[in-house]
Amino acid sequence: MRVGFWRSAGLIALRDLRVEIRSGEALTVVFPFAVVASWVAPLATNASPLLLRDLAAPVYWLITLLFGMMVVLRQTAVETRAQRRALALTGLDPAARFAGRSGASGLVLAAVAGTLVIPVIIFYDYRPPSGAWLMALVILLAAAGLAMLGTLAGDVTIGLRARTSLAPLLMAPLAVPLLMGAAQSLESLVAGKSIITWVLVLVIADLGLAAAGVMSARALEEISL
Amino acid sequence: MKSRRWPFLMFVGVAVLVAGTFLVRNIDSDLVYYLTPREAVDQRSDFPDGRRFRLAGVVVEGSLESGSEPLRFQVTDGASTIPVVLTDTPPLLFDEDVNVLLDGAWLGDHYRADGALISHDENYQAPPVADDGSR
Amino acid sequence: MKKRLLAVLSGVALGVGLILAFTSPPDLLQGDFVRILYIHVPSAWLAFLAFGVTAAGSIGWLFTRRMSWDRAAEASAEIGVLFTAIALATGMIWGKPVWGTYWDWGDARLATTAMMFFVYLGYLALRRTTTDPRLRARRSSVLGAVAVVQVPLVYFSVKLWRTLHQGLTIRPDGIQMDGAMVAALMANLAAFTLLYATLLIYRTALARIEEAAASERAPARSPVTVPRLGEAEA
Amino acid sequence: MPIHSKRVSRPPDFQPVSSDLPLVDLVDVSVSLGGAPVLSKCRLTLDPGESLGVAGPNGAGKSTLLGVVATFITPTGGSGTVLGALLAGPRTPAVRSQIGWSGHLPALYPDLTLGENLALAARLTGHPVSRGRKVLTQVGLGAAAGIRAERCSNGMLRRADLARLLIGSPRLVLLDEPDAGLDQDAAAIIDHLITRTTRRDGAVLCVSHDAARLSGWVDRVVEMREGRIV
Repeated sequence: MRVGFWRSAGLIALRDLRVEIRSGEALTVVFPFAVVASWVAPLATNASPLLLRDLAAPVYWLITLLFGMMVVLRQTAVETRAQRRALALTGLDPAARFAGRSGASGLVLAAVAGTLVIPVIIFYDYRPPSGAWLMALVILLAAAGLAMLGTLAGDVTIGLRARTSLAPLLMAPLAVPLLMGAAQSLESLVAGKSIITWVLVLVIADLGLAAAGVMSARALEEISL
Repeated sequence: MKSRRWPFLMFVGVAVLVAGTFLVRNIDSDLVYYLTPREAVDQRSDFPDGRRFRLAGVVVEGSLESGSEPLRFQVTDGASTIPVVLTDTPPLLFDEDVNVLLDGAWLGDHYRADGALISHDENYQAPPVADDGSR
Repeated sequence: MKKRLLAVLSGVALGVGLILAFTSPPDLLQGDFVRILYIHVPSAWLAFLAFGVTAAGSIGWLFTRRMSWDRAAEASAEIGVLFTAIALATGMIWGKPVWGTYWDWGDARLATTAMMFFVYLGYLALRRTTTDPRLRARRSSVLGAVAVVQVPLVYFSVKLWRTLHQGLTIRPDGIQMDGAMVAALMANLAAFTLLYATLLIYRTALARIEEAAASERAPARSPVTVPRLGEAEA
Repeated sequence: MPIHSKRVSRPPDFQPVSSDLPLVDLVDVSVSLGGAPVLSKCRLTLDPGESLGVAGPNGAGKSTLLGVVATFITPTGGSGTVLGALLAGPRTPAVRSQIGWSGHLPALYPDLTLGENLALAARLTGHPVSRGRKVLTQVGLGAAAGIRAERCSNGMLRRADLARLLIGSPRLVLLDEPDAGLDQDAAAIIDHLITRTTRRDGAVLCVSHDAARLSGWVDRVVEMREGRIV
């Protein structure tokens, strides 16, 4: 009576999404906080409108990274050891758990990042590129990568008191390829150039993270029990 | 446990290899850390006056106008040569026949730079030995 | 005893390296500034070597669960971070007079090296947070095994992208360098490698002592005893 | 990307451990944390149909022992098998689905209702959602299925946590202070769980500080002191 990989991953993702919707932390806390951050930056620098427009994309991705980490790491923070142990005893494949948790975090993160485009357009007079679905694809790929990275960083630091600062420290430098891929593809999109190269960077980073997550799932589960 | 993962990992490995080779060939032209004089001339229409880009080349021997303020010289990559006006003070080792990396934009027929860096190549040479054996 | 011999040997080698660094000819273009190369390049090489050993130690631990693998991984990572910092610092010091700047944001070699530095700093921070050696090994071995993918990226960055940083001097088609300079560089590379071996051996020995001391300090009996409420009040 | 293809090489999950082989067999198992011994040279055998209680004061290592048997904690010394699989061996994860465990903190998600909690546990083990509802009714929480776990009393949470173990029929049931916070009616759940398991040739390991309480549930009680079974 074993449950298949994708099915159990789906169940875990569903659980995380349900918890997220119930607690509403991403929507009512993290997102407003991100909007405030995007509003504070121009206020503090008193930059000219032209400079602001140039700043829009980097600020957007920086905020997405920082607040994305909050969203993703929260997911691992709320799980207790008893819950993880009970989950392991259902015979759940640790890799399926990784997939499910990353999937749910990725969706929440993509939603937050997607909505954050609006305040950036308002505050920075940002002109988004015309290919809206391409932009959505880029955001989705970046969100998936950040989610997997965050799940990994969260699992490595599970149960540590210093985890709230340690996990971002581990995560931020490794997020560089993702941020570069995402920022450069949007820039190329605005400039009307082909974005295939940078989308590929994102895809490779995502695949690499997926492989790392699947391979290390067993070893990381050991820590969490 | 491991045996059923390997098709997935193989797939990832192959995908990364294929995409990686593609990237190595393309990422350079996309990232545009700098343009060579030839590329700058070819892509003149993409970079209107005032649109910043970096330009790298060799300072043409004999082109450096001594005493001029701002500094005027020409850079080349062998294929194209561009006249440059540099408004900033140049680095210590700035001279004719060195590789420079300039920060600036087109202005009419010349490149107006407000920053210059020297880039060395990977070749190291000792100074020629004089006839009397001293360097 | 062997440890001490190695230490003496690397000390002598460093001395020879230093003498060669100062007696080798100046560069035609850079003049005496080129001498910083004899610290910069060996430091960078040690960083690559050290992180490679960290990865090997991590993977070794994951397969064998023998603590000596983990100790080697940790010691090597510490040395690697130290020498990455030296490579970055000497690079910046060298960059100012020679390039005209300490740091350039567009340069892929600089960016990837800094990223590598921060990731291994995180690795060391992760180790600091756990005191139990086995738990510590479990946590850090995953990161140690994964993080090594950056090493080839840093090394080949000058080949993959256009950089301000010069390309590879030592290439399959020959060494692009004056003979006396090559001798000085090779001497320093060898000396630094010996230094690495010395530091690694001493650091792993120290880690072994630390672990033994920690288990000696640990209470041999249960920390919970019968409450003695009457005594406290009397 | 077939991460998961049908596994042919994998042994069946409900491997018939032959009835004369012990379900749990620990030989001189030791666990130390940061150099301090928590368990030292524990020997423990559990045969099919057997129920064993472990009594001892706080800090004696009871929960650690339970964690070792549940495959959560890797022993630092000694060896042993659980359901035929070597401890910390490659097959330990495969036997996990046959182990039922209830720790001293309930493993429920506060943001989910009791019904959703049990439904998740049921679906992850391949049971229909209705199974979750059924076991909740069994432990007397049928009317509480719609209440979020964070709003439930400690006793309700304990009942719901024990209901998890009723979803399937684990061959090995591990209980850590199961009666904490339970009323007289609810204590019968533990009784039911234990007799159900032993009658099906499973085994039960129950840990408590209260030896007298234990002897009411299990066949045999051993005592633990300072990490040793005495």
